[in-house]
Amino acid sequence: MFFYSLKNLFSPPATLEKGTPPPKNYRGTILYFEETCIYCKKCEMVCPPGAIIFTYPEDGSKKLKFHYNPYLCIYCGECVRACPKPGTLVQAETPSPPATADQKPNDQWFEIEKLAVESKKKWQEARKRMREQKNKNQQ
Amino acid sequence: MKTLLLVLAILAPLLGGIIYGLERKVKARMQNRMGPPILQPFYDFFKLADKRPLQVHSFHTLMGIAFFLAAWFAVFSLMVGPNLLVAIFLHVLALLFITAGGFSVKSPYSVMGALRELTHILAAEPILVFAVVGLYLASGSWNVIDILHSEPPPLLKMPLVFAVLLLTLPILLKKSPFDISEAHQEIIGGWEIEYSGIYYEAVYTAKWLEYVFVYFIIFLFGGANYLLGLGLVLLAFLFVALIDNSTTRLTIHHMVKFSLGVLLPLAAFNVFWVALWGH
Amino acid sequence: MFKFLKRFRKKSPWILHYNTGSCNGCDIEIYACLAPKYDIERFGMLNKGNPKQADILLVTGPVTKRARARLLRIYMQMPEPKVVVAVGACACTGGVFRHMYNVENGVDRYIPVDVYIPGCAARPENIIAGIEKAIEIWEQKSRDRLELPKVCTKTLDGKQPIDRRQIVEELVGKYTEKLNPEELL
Amino acid sequence: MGKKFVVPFGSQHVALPEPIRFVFTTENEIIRNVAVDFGYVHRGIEKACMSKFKYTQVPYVVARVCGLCSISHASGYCLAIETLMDIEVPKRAVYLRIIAHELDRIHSHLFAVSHLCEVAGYENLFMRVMRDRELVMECLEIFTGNRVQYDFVTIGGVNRDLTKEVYEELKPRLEELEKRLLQLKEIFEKDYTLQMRWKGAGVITKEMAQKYNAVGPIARASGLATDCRVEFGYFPYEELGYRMVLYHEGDIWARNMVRVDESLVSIEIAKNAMDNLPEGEINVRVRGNPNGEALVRWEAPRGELLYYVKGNGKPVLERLRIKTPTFSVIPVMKELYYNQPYALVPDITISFDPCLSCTAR
Amino acid sequence: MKNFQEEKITPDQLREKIKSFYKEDEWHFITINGTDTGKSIEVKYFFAKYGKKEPVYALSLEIDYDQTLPSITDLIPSAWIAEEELYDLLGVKVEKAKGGIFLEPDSPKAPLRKSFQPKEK
Ligand code: SF4
Ligand code: SF4
Ligand code: SF4
Ligand code: SF4
Ligand code: SF4
Ligand code: SF4
Ligand code: SF4
Ligand code: SF4
Repeated sequence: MFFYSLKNLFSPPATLEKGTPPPKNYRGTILYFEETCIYCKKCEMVCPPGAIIFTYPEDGSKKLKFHYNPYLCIYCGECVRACPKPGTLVQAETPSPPATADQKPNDQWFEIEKLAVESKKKWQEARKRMREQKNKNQQ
Repeated sequence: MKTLLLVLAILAPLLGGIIYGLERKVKARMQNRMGPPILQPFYDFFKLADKRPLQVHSFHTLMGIAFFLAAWFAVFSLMVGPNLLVAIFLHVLALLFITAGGFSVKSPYSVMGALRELTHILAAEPILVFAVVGLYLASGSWNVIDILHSEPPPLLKMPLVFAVLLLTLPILLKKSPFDISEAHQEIIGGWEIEYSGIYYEAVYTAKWLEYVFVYFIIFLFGGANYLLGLGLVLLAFLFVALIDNSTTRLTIHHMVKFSLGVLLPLAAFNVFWVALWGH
Repeated sequence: MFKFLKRFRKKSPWILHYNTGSCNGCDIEIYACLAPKYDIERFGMLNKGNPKQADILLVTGPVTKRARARLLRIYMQMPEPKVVVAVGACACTGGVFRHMYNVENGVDRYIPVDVYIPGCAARPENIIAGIEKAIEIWEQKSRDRLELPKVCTKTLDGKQPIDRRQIVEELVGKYTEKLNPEELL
Repeated sequence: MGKKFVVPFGSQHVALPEPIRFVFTTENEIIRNVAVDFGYVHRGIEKACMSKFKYTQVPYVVARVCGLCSISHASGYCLAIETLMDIEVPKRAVYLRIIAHELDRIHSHLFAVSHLCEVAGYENLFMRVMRDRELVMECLEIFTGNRVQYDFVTIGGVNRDLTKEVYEELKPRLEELEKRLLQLKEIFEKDYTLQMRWKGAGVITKEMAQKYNAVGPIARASGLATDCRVEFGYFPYEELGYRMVLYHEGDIWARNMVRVDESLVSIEIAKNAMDNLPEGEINVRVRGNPNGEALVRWEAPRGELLYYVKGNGKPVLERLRIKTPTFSVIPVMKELYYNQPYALVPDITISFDPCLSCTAR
Repeated sequence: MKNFQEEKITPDQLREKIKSFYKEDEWHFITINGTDTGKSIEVKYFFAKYGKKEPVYALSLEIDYDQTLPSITDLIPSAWIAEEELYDLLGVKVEKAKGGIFLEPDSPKAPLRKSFQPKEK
């Protein structure tokens, strides 16, 4: 070890430059492209921590709103594998950036979780109303 | 000469900080990494001054500050003061202060560190005394100025004492393998654990003063040949860094055995040899 | 005077690491940060195992019920100014452990968190980036701002011994009351 | 007779990456009594896997039981489910699992080794081992896409293939690592102060290991030949160059050496598996729900890992039981502390390479 | 598909049974597992042989929710930790177990029982 220490003293350090990017195929942030999504909610169902949540529109239409929390995501990639439409969910090769306190990643998510439950109820009611309307119209 | 030494003693904390910074850099490079900037200790110094201080109780704090002051006085009496022995005495006193501080709080790590520090004193100070006695025998005076004018350099008369002093450095400066009283991974710094903010600063800088104190004694072995003195200091510095980086921490028993069983007899042998037959 | 000293803060952040029930993944990444490849000492950071001398608290893990009192105690022992960095998904929001019966879903329910570092596990590069952000926030903080209520009123008569444990427990009680107990399940 | 002195160790301590709390009663720095609290990390994973998660999600959850051997947990669980449901895993997937698992073992062992150096106060060696460990971390990152949580294994196979490009990235790194590990081994064998500190310290005799049912490297350092890779026989380890590493001293040094030697064996296994990779699919589709019970003993880096699963024909399991290696060594660890000097506590603790996150789950 | 050998016994036979076959240098005691079946608690003791490629051997018994289970810590010294866990997480009354190794006062009691259902989110 004496020799090793001396040798190191005169050789360049092994320290990496700051900000070296991760290697190819790193499992980073999940990106969502709404155009191709068919709202099958498979991604929400498979996600272990529940980092993907859909909230429902109040008017009962099928266009759900996608929410993703990079501070809850465990970057397992299950959602990407589960998605039936390739290209809707893509896993980027860079990690998500750190957030500061004013972004409130946790508190906001509690609200979204609550919202998802509430909006689903409202949405179901709206759907029911729509169906009843339709039935009425048919009669 | 005298004024130069006075200035040096006043600037001792600064000097110590630079030595500490250099040491951290060299250590990092020996570990194959970049390491902090050399002025890092001073950044730490200013940062600590900016923290909100927490006090355990006033005696504890007082002991920390007393440690710093006594260490500084030790440096003064070494560089300008009358007598080398006084310097050693003050140095021991400084360590005793911090030990008392360590004992005065309830934290078990602190008490344990203080207990171990006592053993450190026991192991290292006798050798320091021998080193000073060696210097006295070589130059015929207890005074620094005389030692700094002595020809030939004391090193030639006291090679064994110098070698022993070199080997004691890890104990004195609390470096691996004998960093037992601090032992970051066991007792998280030992007696310094309960200090914080500006009070920790006193302890932190007092340690820099120890560097100056110890390296100046080494410098004295160069006698009138200042270049030789500087060379010795550089050698000692590198030696300590190398040892620190190439050994594990040993236990307190190893330390006492090594110091009192090997180092002390060697130093004593050299000193008595010179005292009895040297002239 | 303090303005002058403030400038040096960003050059000497001393970190303290506490694991509140993580899987170790993020902890070993913090250790990897100390190693030559990422060497955080080049930014002046030291791993101080001592809350009284630390400036940045790195917390990993979703805060289990047993760890929270200790977490609060460590947080209170750290002198101001200080910042807290939540490392990894589970420290930020609970991660996979969210809504399990013995965890509290993230560090920020107990102590104020300044920076959240995502990832499971957080990459060392990302941890360094997060700490840099934390240092920016740290520079803005004032040295006497107390972030938790000063709860110790027991010393008024100057005689009664201080039971820190009790203080912490009271504090935990205070903070748990504020949360909806049903949410904790 | 010295004064009795109570020293807490943990839960927050520099030598510990994880919260475990010991309270030692010492006498002149000699330990006379010890109490241990390892419940800081209890999160309730077993219950969550039995109520909240579907069985197909569980591999990603159990991987988070522990970051150091996430792949052991995921594979142990998947293997148990596959046995339960009679799924034949493609041979290529089996080999890929072996590679990932052995790389994971290297990373875990090297972390333990470096950590042991760190607590022994040998900072330079800590840095050196950590630097060399980065090689295997890079391998794992390139191979699976993350440095710690690989999420590589699923029920029925694996998630990623080992392409030619990846192979070319991995091979030179492993060879370099092997060279460096051999140098390291020499240091551990020769270094004087290390021997002084570790040899003869914290000795677990073979009898003690048997009495308290020690597992993994701790048992093998005491001369107790037990290894689930042989005893359970789930993978073709023998054909890939597996051999058991056995030391008989039972002290800290031996435990360290077992880890170093096993890393070398693991490199060999990984290289062999990489060179003889069979062609074919990497996973099969899984249908239906588990019904019945199965049990897997898996050799994680720290020793025997037990997965017991019981399904009842529903997507959510009826029982999932994880018995982790550290859970098994805590009794022997507690016994070992008596009459040791406090100065050795960090070394002894870390020489067990304790991982509490899986002990408490 | 079951891949281990199982032998059904009653709680009273447990100690006799273990005494009769358990030898320290031959058998490796793995752990104790408890499962709530909905009617009672099924407890399994797992053993393996050192160095042999044999299926794991399990002793299985069923006890009622409030029945006391005899301790085997004096026969197998490392069993205390598994017994404590059984007591803590499943609420099985094991002789001498004190509990509290994992759970805090405000954690749910005996969380692994079926009677405890965590809130679905
Ligand atoms: S990567 Fe995993 S955790 Fe993240 S959103 Fe997708 S499924 Fe959820
Ligand atoms: S799985 Fe894909 S298509 Fe389906 S909802 Fe999610 S993103 Fe849209
Ligand atoms: S994959 Fe096709 S059939 Fe299946 S849910 Fe999506 S749209 Fe429907
Ligand atoms: S850290 Fe330890 S010594 Fe300090 S107050 Fe807390 S319990 Fe007491
Ligand atoms: S964020 Fe993921 S890797 Fe980090 S501690 Fe939590 S579970 Fe482990
Ligand atoms: S009791 Fe008073 S003095 Fe003590 S910590 Fe609390 S507030 Fe501070
Ligand atoms: S014992 Fe440790 S390394 Fe092994 S599976 Fe458990 S957590 Fe992972
Ligand atoms: S011993 Fe357990 S907690 Fe520790 S690293 Fe291993 S699995 Fe994780």
